[in-house]
Amino acid sequence: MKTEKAIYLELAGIAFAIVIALLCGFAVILATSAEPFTALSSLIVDPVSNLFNIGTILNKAVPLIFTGLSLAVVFQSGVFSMGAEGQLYAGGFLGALVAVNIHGLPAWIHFPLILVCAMAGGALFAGIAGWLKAYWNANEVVTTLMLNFVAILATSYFVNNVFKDPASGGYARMPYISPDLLLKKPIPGFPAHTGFVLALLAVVVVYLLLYKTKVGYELRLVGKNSRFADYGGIHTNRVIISSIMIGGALAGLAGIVEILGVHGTYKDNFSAGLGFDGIIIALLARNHPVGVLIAALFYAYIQVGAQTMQVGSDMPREVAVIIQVMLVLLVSSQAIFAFLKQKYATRQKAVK
Amino acid sequence: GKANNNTSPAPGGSANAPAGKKINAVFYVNGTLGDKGFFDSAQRGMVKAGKELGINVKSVEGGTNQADWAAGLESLVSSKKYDVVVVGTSQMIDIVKDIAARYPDEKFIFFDDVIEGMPNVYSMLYSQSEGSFLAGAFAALVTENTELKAANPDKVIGFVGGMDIPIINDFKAGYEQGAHYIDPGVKVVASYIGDFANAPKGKELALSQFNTQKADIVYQVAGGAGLGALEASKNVGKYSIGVDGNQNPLYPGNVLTSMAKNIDASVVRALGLYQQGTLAFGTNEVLGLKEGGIGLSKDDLYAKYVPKSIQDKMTDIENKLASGEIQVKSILK
Amino acid sequence: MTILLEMKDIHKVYPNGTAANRGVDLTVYEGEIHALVGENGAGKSTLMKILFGLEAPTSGTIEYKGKPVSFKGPKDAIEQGMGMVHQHFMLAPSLSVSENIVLGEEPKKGPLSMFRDRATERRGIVKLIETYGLKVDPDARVETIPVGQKQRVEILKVLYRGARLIILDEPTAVLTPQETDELFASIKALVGQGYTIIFITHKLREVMEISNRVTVIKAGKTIATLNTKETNPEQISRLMVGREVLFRVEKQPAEPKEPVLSIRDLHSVDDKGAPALRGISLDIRAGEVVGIAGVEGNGQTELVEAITGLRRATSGSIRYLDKELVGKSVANIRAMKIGHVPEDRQTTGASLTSTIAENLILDHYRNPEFKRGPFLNKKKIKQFAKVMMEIFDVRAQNEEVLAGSLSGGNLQKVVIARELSKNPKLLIASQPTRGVDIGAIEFIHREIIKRRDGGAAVLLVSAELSEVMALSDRIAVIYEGEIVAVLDNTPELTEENIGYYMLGLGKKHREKEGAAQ
Amino acid sequence: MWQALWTQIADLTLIVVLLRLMTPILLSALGGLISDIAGVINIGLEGLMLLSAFTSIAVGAATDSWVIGTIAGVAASVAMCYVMGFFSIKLKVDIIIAGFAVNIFGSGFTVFLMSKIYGLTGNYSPENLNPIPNVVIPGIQDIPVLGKLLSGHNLMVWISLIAVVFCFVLLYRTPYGVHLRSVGEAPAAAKSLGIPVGRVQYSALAWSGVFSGLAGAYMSMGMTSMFVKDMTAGTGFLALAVVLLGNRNPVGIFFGSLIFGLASAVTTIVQTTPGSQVPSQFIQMIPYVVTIVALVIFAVRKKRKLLTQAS
Ligand SMILES: Nc1ncnc2c1ncn2[C@@H]1O[C@H](COP(=O)(O)OP(=O)(O)OP(=O)(O)O)[C@@H](O)[C@H]1O
Ligand SMILES: Nc1ncnc2c1ncn2[C@@H]1O[C@H](COP(=O)(O)OP(=O)(O)OP(=O)(O)O)[C@@H](O)[C@H]1O
Ligand SMILES: [Mg+2]
Ligand SMILES: [Mg+2]
Repeated sequence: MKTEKAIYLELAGIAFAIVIALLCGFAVILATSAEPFTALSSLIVDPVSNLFNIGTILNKAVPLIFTGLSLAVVFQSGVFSMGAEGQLYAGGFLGALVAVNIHGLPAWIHFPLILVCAMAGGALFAGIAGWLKAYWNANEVVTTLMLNFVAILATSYFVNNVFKDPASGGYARMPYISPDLLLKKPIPGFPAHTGFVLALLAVVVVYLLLYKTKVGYELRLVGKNSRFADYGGIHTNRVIISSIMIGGALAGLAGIVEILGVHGTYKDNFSAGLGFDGIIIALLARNHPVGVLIAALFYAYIQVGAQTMQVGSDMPREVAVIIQVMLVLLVSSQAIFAFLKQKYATRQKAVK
Repeated sequence: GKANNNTSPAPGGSANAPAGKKINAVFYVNGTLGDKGFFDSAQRGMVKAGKELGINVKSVEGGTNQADWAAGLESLVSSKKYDVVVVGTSQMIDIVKDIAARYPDEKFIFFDDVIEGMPNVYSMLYSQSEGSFLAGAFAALVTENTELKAANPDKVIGFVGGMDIPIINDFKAGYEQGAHYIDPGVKVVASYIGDFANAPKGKELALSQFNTQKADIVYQVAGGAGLGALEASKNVGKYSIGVDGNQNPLYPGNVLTSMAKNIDASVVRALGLYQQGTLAFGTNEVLGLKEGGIGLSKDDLYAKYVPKSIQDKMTDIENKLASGEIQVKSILK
Repeated sequence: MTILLEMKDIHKVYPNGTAANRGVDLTVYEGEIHALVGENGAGKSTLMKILFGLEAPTSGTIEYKGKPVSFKGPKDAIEQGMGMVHQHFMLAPSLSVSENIVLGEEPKKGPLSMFRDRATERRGIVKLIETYGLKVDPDARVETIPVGQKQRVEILKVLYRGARLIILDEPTAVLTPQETDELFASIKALVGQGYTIIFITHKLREVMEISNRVTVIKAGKTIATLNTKETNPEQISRLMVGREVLFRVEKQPAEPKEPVLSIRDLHSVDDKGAPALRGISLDIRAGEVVGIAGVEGNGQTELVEAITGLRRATSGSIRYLDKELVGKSVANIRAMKIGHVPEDRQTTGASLTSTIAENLILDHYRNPEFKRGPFLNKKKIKQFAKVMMEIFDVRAQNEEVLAGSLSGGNLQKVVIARELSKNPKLLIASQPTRGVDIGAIEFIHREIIKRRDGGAAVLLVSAELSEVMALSDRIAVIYEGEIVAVLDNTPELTEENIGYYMLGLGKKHREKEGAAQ
Repeated sequence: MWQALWTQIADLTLIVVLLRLMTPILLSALGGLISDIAGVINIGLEGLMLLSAFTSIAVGAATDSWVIGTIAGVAASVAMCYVMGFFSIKLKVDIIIAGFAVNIFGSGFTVFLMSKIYGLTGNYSPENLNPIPNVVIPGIQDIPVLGKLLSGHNLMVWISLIAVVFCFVLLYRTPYGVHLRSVGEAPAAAKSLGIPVGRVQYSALAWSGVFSGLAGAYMSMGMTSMFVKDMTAGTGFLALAVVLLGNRNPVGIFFGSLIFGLASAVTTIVQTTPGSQVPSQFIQMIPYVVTIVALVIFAVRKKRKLLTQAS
């Protein structure tokens, strides 16, 4: 769809933004660090300097890819949901319940069943907001923000009181999930778990869904112009509900993959804002699945960078976070891209 | 008190501090510093150890995302830059077990819970239920006291927790046992804030306990949010009990005492033993009242504001706890 | 004649690389009405935006009142006494009429002139409305008033700021003939008072009627400036399009066959719940064009929406071939070979941020032919879009271009292409040529007649009485939600005849009797 | 439980608690409203409040003046808004991303400052702070019902109520308010009349900074006398919800905050009533569920009103 030139231009824009962001970050580092070069290299180089950190980046990117996809789907249908966080809890919870409490199934049935239940949990919970929007005209920003609290509190109650592993001590969790159901780390010495493969698969599936299927066509049309969709005979309410539910299913997957890949079981409060990070990822990616993959990797990279910088230099966590914010802001600056495009366009004209 | 082999050199764990070389110790915070209690206390210990023992110390904050912790800790361990890693909380048990098994040459000092059977891990548990028992007894004595002018005749005491989760409820259970030890008729009102940051809400809950439930004293176990509860006691001229560190000076005369976990002292002690090569890796200790792991903060302010009768009674109870005459049940394990 | 404005060799390249103006010259005399014409996308609006300071020219000079000017923004232009009525409404829908008019130049009062002086504001506006005879309720919220009044608000905005040079960018595109007449009367009155007008339109009749001189732009360049008196529509159109344009629709007499659509006693309500259709009965037969004539707002929109399933009928029946349409979903109805060109292509007829291909497959994406397994068949869709663009002469780089970047005429061709691509047995065309250039109008009219001759039934709704008369075989006049007359379109029928019924002065109805059978 | 609730309604404690709880939400929601009206919805309210909460108490303690402290807090928050405006208006960063960035920044930077200035990382409670005073009205104070209803509230409670009126006047009775609305709704139209769209949007963001600045100052110097890291704990997001719940106008927002505040006050009472069988997590849900229900009721009523208006 895009010409090769446009893609190069976009890449040049990203490179340009990153350079500026790094310059800004460097200024902050110079102002606050006694060893600016060490700090900078521990921010930029350390995250990719060894297999361990690279694996960590991949692992961190996995849930972000899922929540990013979740929100990309929802945003594409013109719904501004902030509910991935709650859906992630709901889905992760249901998936974990199935993982922990069903015994005797062969793993090749049990594992997909867990994923399906997590998706169902996320989707059904998301469906509440969808239903409220489609049939009760209730603004989705409000309902999803509120439902997040409901999901977090409700799952917290259940894991603390009903499904708690008696051996879990001060912080509640469910009993550990049997190791053959967990996501493996197939390469020795490389901490990345196979969730990344699932995430890549999800990117492909969502891409196909959005751009190659009837459902995706309807969904995007409703997002772009719902009056046109109505006119074309598309049931916009149904489409809105299904897009929110697809988003919920993806958020549920984010939760269960994080559980199966990192935590080993459902732990109270395990997400720490993955659903909100997903909003940033989706917006950075301009709601495109492939963009989500790149944005999530980028975001994970700078998060790991913030950590390695803290370890490898005298920078406190907060400064690392500030640099992280700068990077995100500048990379998402449309003006920089427009500026480059215009430069390019006028040069083309001058050449002619 | 149920300490086990805390002085004899460990049989399995070789406590080999590299002779002559400066020791590099790192504290991995599974959260962020600044709770003015738990992690900060450990951090104080690190700083103190750095100064007093002359070892290199560093702290790394892992942030509140649980998913980062395993990788965060492992990146420290695998860097081989540090001789010993200090890390704590029951949320880290499984992670530490896993990493300690894979890096058998690395040493771990673990605080605030028990890790058994790892030859390169030394762990310390503070008996928070014992400490909270003392707080409960203290609170019951305050509400029944006639010397303290703000104490009313109602036998009600308050508890403000961060979240309704087992670790907090363990404090609560100890608190209730202590109160009922003094007088089974004392009523304990418990409320939860929902997080550990929302100080205004902590204050509002405490105010409500004071004003409408007629509580005289509130015990807060809510990190930063709990500071709001302490302030509430000052605003209405009632009493409160701090937690984790000595919070008495925050509102002198209102915060009558604090249930302190002496994590700092225990960390310094452990690092000191490690330096001397005598730390018993592979073992664990429960640091209760007797071992100085926990206790009520008895500073000048305590002496000044707490009636003599209560002070005496508390000393009496502490002795009984230390001797094992009083047994506190923990809801954990 | 003194020269008021001179624009010389204006060039404009948009940031995306489109060269909209490539050397335009324009000279405007004081006190004249200067018409600016050209095909869709010729660069008229761009030129005016440059004049008004909304866009910066890439190169070129502007002299105003003998002095070179360069405006940094509209504020400068307004200060110099210019005013512009834009092609698309520039109104804030939830603000009131008077708030929109005074926006940016509100009368103030109170300490430090902090507050709005609503009394003065109101007085001023009432006076303005009286002076120029542009009737509109100053307190109404703009979103609640009809388009004609919105256009008046736009003109009032300009007058309120004391503009002497007024730019009108296609002001008549959305107006009914009556409203156009009223507007022209106001314009003439303004010129009488010494105002100067630049007037953009696609309707050469209007050019001839009102302008003193006319400048023709083609592909971003000035082709000619002519005195209106010394030219004629044929010459202008030849300059614009580069070939002869037929103004009369060539068609043979209709050969109507069996009825395709039979509407009986149809009732429905508008968006606010007020009755909009009060017992419509109408037959349309295969092979004929039935035009709906009527003053806008008499139920045309609701009638079309009721037939196409977008609006629920409260009672009555709509029979299409042997099926009942009332109660069916839009999707069902669209699947029955009913084509619908909606009146607003920007909001309803197209998705501007989707590609041309995506716009074209609206009816076909469910079709197994366009699928491959669970997926849409990209290749097939591409091929289909290419063919459609070819047949309907849609001018764009390729089928992946966003619909929103097409000119009005080309966008309308996309809509028509889509609706005709399913070979409709019934074609409902609402305002099919609104705002498109004469070349495109000719093309669209020819397509409609071609379908009729191919045996389709056509329902045409248009605010242009001349269009209705040019295309229709029978004309149904709608008044207050009722069909008050159905007239055969014989050569003897005049606009006055129809106008008589449009104003609700008489009734003459055939299908009523049919309904009674 | 019911009895406790009833006593507190009867002795007006509920109202007092309600006013305290709704003030920060009301103030920051008004800030969110103005930015939203101008088409630059500010998701960063949370971060702004934190920034102001810290700045105001730090300056307030240093100067021993709550007035200077509050002004400093508001100034810090407004300055942040200009930075946010630079990124979103000038550099065209998505306004939502910019807002999230402000939230992350506000949380991190306050802790950073605290550790640089005081060597503390979690919370800061100055020894002698002169907090924002309570307004005791001499004559009325002793009248039984009226006294408790009108006297003894924090000054900021009154300011927040005045702010509702202020916003109403600002939006509907000043030229600037009309500019704000036009810029949010039809920026092209505003631009075509020479209204500096960018500047108006900057100013709208600045207003959101003023109000969230006041809210932040109230949290650290009125509701409490301390700064605790992340002490806003989601208030900014609740405020955003209230903007929409209140149908994007000042009066609606007042009622929206009232509903939320009432639900929170009731929750507080229920939570401190011993012997409740309902688990704490479900009690904590009350305000959120009430908000959803209120939203649905409003939406349904609005729809019905639209229909009845016409016929
Ligand atoms: N903002 C813009 N950015 C890029 N290209 C533009 C922009 N506005 C107009 N164009 C392009 O500039 C060309 C001239 O457009 P312009 O609006 O001046 O045409 P016009 O003569 O007014 O047409 P119409 O009769 O349809 O109104 C078109 O090709 C159009 O696509
Ligand atoms: N940012 C843009 N990029 C590309 N093309 C644009 C842009 N903005 C406007 N255009 C195109 O410029 C041309 C002229 O725009 P304008 O706003 O005058 O509408 P139009 O489509 O010509 O209107 P009408 O339907 O009344 O003829 C159109 O083709 C429009 O789609
Ligand atoms: Mg134009
Ligand atoms: Mg046009």
